[in-house]
Amino acid sequence: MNLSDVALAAQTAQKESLTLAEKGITSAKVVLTGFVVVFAMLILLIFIIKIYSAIVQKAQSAGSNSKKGKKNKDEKPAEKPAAAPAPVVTASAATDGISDEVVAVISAAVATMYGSSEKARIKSIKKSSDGGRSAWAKAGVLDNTRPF
Amino acid sequence: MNLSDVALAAQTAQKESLTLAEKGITSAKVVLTGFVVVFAMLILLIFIIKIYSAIVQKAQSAGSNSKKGKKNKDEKPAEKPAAAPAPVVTASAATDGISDEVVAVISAAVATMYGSSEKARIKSIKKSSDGGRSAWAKAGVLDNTRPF
Amino acid sequence: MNLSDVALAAQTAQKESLTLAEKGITSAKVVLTGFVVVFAMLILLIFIIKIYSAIVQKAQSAGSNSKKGKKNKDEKPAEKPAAAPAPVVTASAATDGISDEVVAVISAAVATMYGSSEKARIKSIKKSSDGGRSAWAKAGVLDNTRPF
Amino acid sequence: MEILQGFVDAVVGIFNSSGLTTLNWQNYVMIGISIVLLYLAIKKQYEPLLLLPIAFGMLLVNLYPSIMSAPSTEMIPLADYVKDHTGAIQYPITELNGAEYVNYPTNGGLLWYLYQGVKLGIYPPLIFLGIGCMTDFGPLISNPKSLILGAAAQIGIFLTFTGAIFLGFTAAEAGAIGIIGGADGPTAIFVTTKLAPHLLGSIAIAAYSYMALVPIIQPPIMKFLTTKKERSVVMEQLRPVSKLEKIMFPVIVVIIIAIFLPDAAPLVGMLMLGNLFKESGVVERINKTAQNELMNIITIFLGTTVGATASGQTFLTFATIKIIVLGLIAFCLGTAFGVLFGKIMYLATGGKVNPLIGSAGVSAVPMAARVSQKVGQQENPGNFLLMHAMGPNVAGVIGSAVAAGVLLNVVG
Amino acid sequence: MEILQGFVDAVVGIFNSSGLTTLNWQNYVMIGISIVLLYLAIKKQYEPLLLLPIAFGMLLVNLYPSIMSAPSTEMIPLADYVKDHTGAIQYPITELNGAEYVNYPTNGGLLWYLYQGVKLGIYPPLIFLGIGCMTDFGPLISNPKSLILGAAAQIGIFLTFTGAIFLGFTAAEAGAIGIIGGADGPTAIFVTTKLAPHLLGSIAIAAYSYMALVPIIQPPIMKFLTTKKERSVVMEQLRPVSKLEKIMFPVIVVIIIAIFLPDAAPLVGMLMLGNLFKESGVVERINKTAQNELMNIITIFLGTTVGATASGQTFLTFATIKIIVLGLIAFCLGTAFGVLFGKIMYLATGGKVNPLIGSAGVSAVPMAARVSQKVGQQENPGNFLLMHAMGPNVAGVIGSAVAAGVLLNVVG
Amino acid sequence: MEILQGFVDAVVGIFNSSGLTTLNWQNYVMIGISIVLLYLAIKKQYEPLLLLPIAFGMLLVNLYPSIMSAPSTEMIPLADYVKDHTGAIQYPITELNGAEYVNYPTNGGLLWYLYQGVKLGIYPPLIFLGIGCMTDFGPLISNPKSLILGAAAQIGIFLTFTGAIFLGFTAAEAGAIGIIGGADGPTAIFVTTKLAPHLLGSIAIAAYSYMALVPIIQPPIMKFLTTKKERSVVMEQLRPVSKLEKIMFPVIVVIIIAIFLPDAAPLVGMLMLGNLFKESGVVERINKTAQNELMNIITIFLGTTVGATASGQTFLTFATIKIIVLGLIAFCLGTAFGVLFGKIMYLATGGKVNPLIGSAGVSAVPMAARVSQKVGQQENPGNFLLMHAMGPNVAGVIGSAVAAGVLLNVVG
Ligand code: NA
Ligand code: NA
Ligand code: NA
Repeated sequence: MNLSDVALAAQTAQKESLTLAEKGITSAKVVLTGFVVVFAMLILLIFIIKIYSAIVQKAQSAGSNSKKGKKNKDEKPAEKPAAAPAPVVTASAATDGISDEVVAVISAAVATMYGSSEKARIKSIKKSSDGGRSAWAKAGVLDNTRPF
Repeated sequence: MNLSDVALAAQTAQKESLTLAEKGITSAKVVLTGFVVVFAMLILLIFIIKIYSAIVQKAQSAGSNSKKGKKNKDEKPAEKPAAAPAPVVTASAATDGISDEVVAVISAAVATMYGSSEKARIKSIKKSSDGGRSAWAKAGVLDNTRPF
Repeated sequence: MNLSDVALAAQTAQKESLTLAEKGITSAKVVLTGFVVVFAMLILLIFIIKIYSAIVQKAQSAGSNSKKGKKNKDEKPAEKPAAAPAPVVTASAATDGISDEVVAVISAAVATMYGSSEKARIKSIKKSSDGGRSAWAKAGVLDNTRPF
Repeated sequence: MEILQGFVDAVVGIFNSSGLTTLNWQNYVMIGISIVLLYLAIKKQYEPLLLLPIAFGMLLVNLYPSIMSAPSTEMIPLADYVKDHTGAIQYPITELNGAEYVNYPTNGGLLWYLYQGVKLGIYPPLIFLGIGCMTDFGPLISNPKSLILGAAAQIGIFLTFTGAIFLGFTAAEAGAIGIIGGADGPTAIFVTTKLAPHLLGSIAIAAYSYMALVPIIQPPIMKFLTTKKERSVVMEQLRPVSKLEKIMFPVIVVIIIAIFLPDAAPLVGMLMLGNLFKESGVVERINKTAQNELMNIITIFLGTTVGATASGQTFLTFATIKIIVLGLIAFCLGTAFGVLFGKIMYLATGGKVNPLIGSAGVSAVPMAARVSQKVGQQENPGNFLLMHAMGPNVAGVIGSAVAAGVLLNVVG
Repeated sequence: MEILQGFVDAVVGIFNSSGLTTLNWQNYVMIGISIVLLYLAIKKQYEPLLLLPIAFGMLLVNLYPSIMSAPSTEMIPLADYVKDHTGAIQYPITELNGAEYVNYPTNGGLLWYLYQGVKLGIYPPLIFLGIGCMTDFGPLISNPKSLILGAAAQIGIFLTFTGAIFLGFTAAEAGAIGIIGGADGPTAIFVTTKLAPHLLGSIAIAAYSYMALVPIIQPPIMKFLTTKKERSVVMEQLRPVSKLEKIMFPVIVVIIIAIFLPDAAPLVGMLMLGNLFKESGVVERINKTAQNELMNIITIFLGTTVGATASGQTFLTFATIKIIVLGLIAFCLGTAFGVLFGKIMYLATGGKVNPLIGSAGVSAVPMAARVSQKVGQQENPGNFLLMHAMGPNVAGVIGSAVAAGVLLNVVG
Repeated sequence: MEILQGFVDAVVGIFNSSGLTTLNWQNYVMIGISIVLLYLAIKKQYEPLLLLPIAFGMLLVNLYPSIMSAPSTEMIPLADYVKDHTGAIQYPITELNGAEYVNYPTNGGLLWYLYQGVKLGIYPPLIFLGIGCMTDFGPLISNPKSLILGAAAQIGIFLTFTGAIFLGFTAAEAGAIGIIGGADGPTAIFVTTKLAPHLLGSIAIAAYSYMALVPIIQPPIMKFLTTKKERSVVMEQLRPVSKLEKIMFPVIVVIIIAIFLPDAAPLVGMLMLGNLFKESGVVERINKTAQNELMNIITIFLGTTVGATASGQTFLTFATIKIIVLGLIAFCLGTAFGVLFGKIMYLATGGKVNPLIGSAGVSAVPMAARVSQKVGQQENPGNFLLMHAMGPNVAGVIGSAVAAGVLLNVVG
């Protein structure tokens, strides 16, 4: 049975509806298949993630040991843990209790919005290391992702 | 007479154009219909707006009287008059020249725009006279143009 | 030979491929034509640019001489050299804080972007009560609505 | 020798397919007109957001008419095709009266594809979506009588219809021409694509030109029809409108208008959806996109392709001149009837309504309302009519859409 | 006299084509339902970004059904056509059984055109592109066992399939209904357009409604199935994940899933492309646009047109009620199985896993994870489960896509 | 028993339709290549904005070829259809030689729909629109002689054409291959879709790769062809260009080029429309959208779908290797002729022109200009050639478009 046939059949009076036994068999088949395949796929993913994660971690720790001090600058982006806390914000802009990141987030929107009509001078801003998205911005993103 | 016929007729030589009398009748008909229907519709809207406005206002004033002090926070957005003046901006921002926020605003945009490949600290940005694009921004634009 | 034919021919086994002589002739023809036409076009552009540039410059210098002091304001945008350095931003923005308008602009943008879910502290800016849009921002919106 | 011959042939081929041989005098005239329009858009800033793309589209189509060509399929007799080609035939073959033909396709021009959004009536409602996101109906809800002025200013549409009929246009064409008096770009384009697509270029250009000229066209009419005393009336402050009223407004209006005049539903529906985005306050993400990026993208496509309908052959006709004259008349009549009904309201309210706000009923948001403000201030510098004029102004948008619905129903 | 007759005819014509005569009771009921949904979207803020456009689309299509009409071509007998028209015939002519017919085209309605992106399966993957740009798979990479919970929560999909079969739905319909339990809007819409497009309105509305109700539906089930001790488990902090692991994740996942379940490739492919935009950090320009403007534009079109599939006649059927009940069951079963497998992991790990994070496996990102956090904190205010629940939460998105692939393959 | 049989059948069905049985070795090789390209895009940052989507599109199409499948209609004999289906027939029926067939439609793949913008020539001009908004032609207007260098660098295109012809490509294919030397992505794609669509994947990938490698490819050629003295030339400062000249430039250029070479009109027209948006200064709204959101959306669609044309069977051919070699030759020749004509200008001006700016004539804006700057500074650290090189650089964009017009006319 294929896609359009079903749609067709569904939209018209269903002359030949399934017997109770057929219903049972179809259902059991789909439940069983769904259960097995979904679990099989996701368990396969578990193993693959574990394997490649282990390889990456080993490679990176080996790399960072052997090259420490040499390629520090190069390695930094790859090593920096994404889930780590981000306490780095320098104090320059932070005297008033809002971190640079928060400031930047808010203001980014503004500037994006108002573009070059703005006349203010920018004194200093630093990009955060993990893709520029602070914890605060993450929360906002989550809020936006929600409805989809 | 319906849409496409007219278009068709219009685009070809109009063999049978209207007599003067027909023109007058058609015109009078359309003017009369248009006048009556447009006014009827908009006057209908007037009445409906008046009625629902009255109901809303009565409901809200009743609501705010009975619940005053209780649900104040809830009701506020609904009661707040839209046409009220907005004289509020406090002076705090004005003490330190340009607030960090403003600074951040602009630079955030820049960061948004030019992504993580950018490492420079922005010390000061000035609006250039030619279309609002500074030399610095131009460089950024060039970066973005590159891959196309 | 035209577009689709070629595509067609290309995608199928090319039964009748060109002889070496034909290849040479075709190539030479295309190289010669390409060379001549591309140079002809771009040299034509050189002359045209030179001519209109000269006219514009003469007209503008004549204009600015004859009208100097009169229509200064009008002429400025046209005369201002694009490549000139742009040292102009007055210090006013830095000394008197930020005008109310700038403040309003920024906050409007923030509100537009982050809506009411926003919890960040904005020190110097208060949300106007009617949907976050200040009088100044409204004027901007109107300006934008105008042409439609 | 053969090489040189090939070179000469190639250059001759380039020359023969160049505009120097394929363009006609109308195209060159249109190129001149488009440059004038570019000048007006850039130097005079007449509605540049629309006029600049329109003028450039006009320029492009007259330099290179194929940029608006529809995709086509040529029926080449099979024998001819096989003779000229090697390899398998990749196109469908049709048998017609015993002979076989290869269906040989050609792509359309760039602007033809982008134009489909105009032709199928998609772009104007989407622009209305963005406008809805930016429109504050507060002044109208606060003073619903403004709707009378928004209706009055549409009378010009129907009277101009009469004029167009007598100048020899068909009923459908006359309807499209009349709608210029609605002073509303997307409505004019929407109606014209349905009633008289062949006039789209002329009507769109007339509509946007007169909208740009509102500050020049309206004041003399307003002053001629009103007394100094009327123009000096200071109106009472509008009552504040609650958020709930503003949220209910788009829902109620779309229900009423879509039920009574279904032909206006796409325009009014999108306008009110946008307004609900704005007033609900719960969908800021899409509200912002609808009024900015989406509207800007559509504006670029709509402007450029509407301009590209004005190729020399279709634009340089006596009909265009008639349309330009009729459009001006429609505009003036709309203004005049707005002011006259303002006078009636002035009398009916015992002098509480300043008749100058009537002219804002033509729409042309927000320019017409500004003109009311400005003319009012010339009499009394302390008089602020702007917010009072915004009521008729946005009412005029609704009024034009209603008038469009009537025309589509009656002459469509 | 003739004028008056014409006027009366015109008004009668307007009346006859108005909704007053063309709409039926189902349309009016649907208008009421759409207003209720608007109320829920605006006042209660139930998924307003989708529910508001959906409700408005529903309103529009029931006020003016033609807004969703497909373009059509009428075959008018040539003689009839010529009788009514002057001028040359501009449309193709078809010969059929000896008689000639003019192929007379009519444009489709506005929302029909915008709906093609839903019908052809274009919008849902593009929304997944934007979601991918906003999703952090870090918690999942850090704790890949979360995938078991993301799989467990899909069991509800297949059990609901059984229920739907026994309630008389066809296998394909049952598949589309079951996917509501996936708690994933774009996946539900993608699957439904392929398996049972006639149920799209009901299924989409059920899916988004239950996603909005996650904070109400899930907690009782979670509490019923867990002990106080289980709910109090404090989990170990997640290990940090390197940037390289995050970059490799989307590439590896898309390869595995697209090879094994090609039907899921458009959804998973776009999700992972978006995620690669985000994690690579080298394409900020398009990353930003994909998750903002592009997604917002698609959201407007998708929401409005999905709502517009719910015309009275198709929506007000007994099937819709069954779908709503089955959807709720699917949701509850998904939650329950997620929690139960959480309990299994609790036992298997000797009490290191808090079973509350299992309910987040249904997806409904990030609301379901927040519910886990909140219910956990009710037992132990110092317990922060949010990041731990994000693992199963994003795993649920992948799980739903896999389940979709299975259904499309088995019953499609 | 029957259940188990059904389960086994279903799993076998999933396996049989999985990539494990449907993909061939070419697909797996391409998956590997796409991962290498992803690595180059992300780690080496070679044109990531284009290369990342291209590589991902290549990955997707080789994992799941149907993602690029065209919609199709199957002709099923009526009797067969009726046998397998219940209910009324919803599809058109065709009579063919006395037998009746049901026209049974299947949707196309996601990327096939998005690819239409490439195939129909819509995306490249729209990207040029955005580029026009970001391009400053000031340095070119200031020093129009730069156009000679912009012309010289196109010689590589035509010489490579010769090479391609002798390697056995058809004239049209050779034209598309040559255009790689134009170092201009949208132009290469635009020309290739018209002349040799089957080579699109190889040509696009070659073009973007070499553009990314400009800083590596050009310097040795530049140094080989110039003396130390020539490289040390310090050029005079450019004269300032007035706003009016900048506004007139796009209008004049589009008129000249569209008239003489209509085939280049879509590209040049959109480039100049964008530039007029920028220079006019009166349409900031649409200027900003054209160069940001619109261009980003198109970039995503164009990149992904161009990559998706590189399925294993079409890409892994000897032709691809030839294209890659020829593309490199085209690039090198372009650079060399630019520098050589720079030397001619050096001589003609008595040493006022630094020949290093000639290499910037290939386009690859602005990377090629930066390379000129960098190589110049190696001789004389105080020498700033950047703005001088921007003239030939933007001239190269115009030059490539002109060359494209010539090729489309002569071999198209
Ligand atoms: Na109006
Ligand atoms: Na799920
Ligand atoms: Na070039």
